[in-house]
Amino acid sequence: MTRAALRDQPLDAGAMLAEVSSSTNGAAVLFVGTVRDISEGRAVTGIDYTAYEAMAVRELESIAAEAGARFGTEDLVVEHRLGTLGLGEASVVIACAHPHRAQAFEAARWVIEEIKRRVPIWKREHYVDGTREWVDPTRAGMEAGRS
Amino acid sequence: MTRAALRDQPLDAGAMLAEVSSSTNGAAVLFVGTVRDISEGRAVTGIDYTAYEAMAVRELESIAAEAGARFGTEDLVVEHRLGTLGLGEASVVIACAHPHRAQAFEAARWVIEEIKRRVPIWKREHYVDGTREWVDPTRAGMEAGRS
Amino acid sequence: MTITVLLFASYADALGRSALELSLPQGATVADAMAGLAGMPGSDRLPPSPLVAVNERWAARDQVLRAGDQVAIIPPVAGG
Amino acid sequence: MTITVLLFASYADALGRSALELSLPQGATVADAMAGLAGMPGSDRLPPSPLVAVNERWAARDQVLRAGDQVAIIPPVAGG
Repeated sequence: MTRAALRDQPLDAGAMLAEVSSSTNGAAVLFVGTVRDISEGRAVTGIDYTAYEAMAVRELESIAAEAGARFGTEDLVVEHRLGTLGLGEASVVIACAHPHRAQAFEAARWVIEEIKRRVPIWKREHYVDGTREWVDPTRAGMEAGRS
Repeated sequence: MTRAALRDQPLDAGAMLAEVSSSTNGAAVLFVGTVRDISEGRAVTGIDYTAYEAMAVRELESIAAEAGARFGTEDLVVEHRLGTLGLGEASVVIACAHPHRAQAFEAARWVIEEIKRRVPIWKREHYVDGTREWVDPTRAGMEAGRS
Repeated sequence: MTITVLLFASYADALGRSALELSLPQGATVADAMAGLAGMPGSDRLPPSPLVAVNERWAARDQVLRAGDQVAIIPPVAGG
Repeated sequence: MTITVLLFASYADALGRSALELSLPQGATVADAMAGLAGMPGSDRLPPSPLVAVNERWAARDQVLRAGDQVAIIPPVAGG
């Protein structure tokens, strides 16, 4: 079974990797998105993540299930963090295992792209000058600076 | 600095992920290749990995350094296991972090393809019927069954 | 009929609240609900056609609403 | 001059050993070293043009050898 969750505590990438691993799979891919110290050239000190939680969970579950069907695996879990994160903390973790490596890579990649496209989660960056701003990826110039 | 190693003890994927992670990176990708219970339709119970060790280390280091230059990161480590592995054990782990996710995925994928192409490592599969056989990926029909 | 409007992130900041109720005539659509926000302070900081979800599912502007629906106005998403 | 030939995996099984020494004339190439194995028991189980490394680096068949070189005959690799 694929699985998805929102968490207000630190994500455990190792546990998620273990969760998808089994001897029927020859490959596992883990993706970890983390808070970076620079955004659009501005020094960042942290990020608040907030969500339309009920819908975000529903969308994450739907993405995980669709990825499983599309790439042929039940061994896919995704978790997204909410709350205030410091530099280097994981905001999202995707773990996917598959008998073959190509599909494991493609599934993990597809899931992160879909999350960025359609899960109602928002982030407010904290800058070193003390200001805070909601990130709008549709604004010109934003895309190049994002992970 | 990129880094590569051969190990005769279990690989520690979590430690390798931590090694490449930092707040200058927004994305980390971990690839884990594991011993699968089926190969070419035959039930497998384990695999012996052996290498031309001096050359294999040299090739792994060269692949890691080339990937770092090609995809723009110093945060890339790769380790390959040698010896006799049971089902589900990790034979290879690649950890790569990058400011941006596309390059982290592409670097990890490129490294595993290069390893399979040019590192002098061999594996002998153990089958449930007690026989053992060296795997020859150049033999027709082998590729479809590999991770 | 009465529907609930949910606001998030920058849109909640713009209108100074995260939820409000709207009275709309039977047969009103998502677009009508958006129009119902038009006079409120801060509503000029919302884009003309934001993304909308009804009852936790993405919805088009011409979707017809029913009493009790939750209409979420969704700022550009930034997860990951 | 004397060179060392290294054998691995299925090739070591084929010749029943993992290393041997060969005496070759000055100017001998990788191909000459391969020819020097031809009469040995099991050498018929090696392919006509296997991959070769000299002193831990991939080498072409026409590479000229020097005394003391390590010539590794490399079975199809299967790492990962």
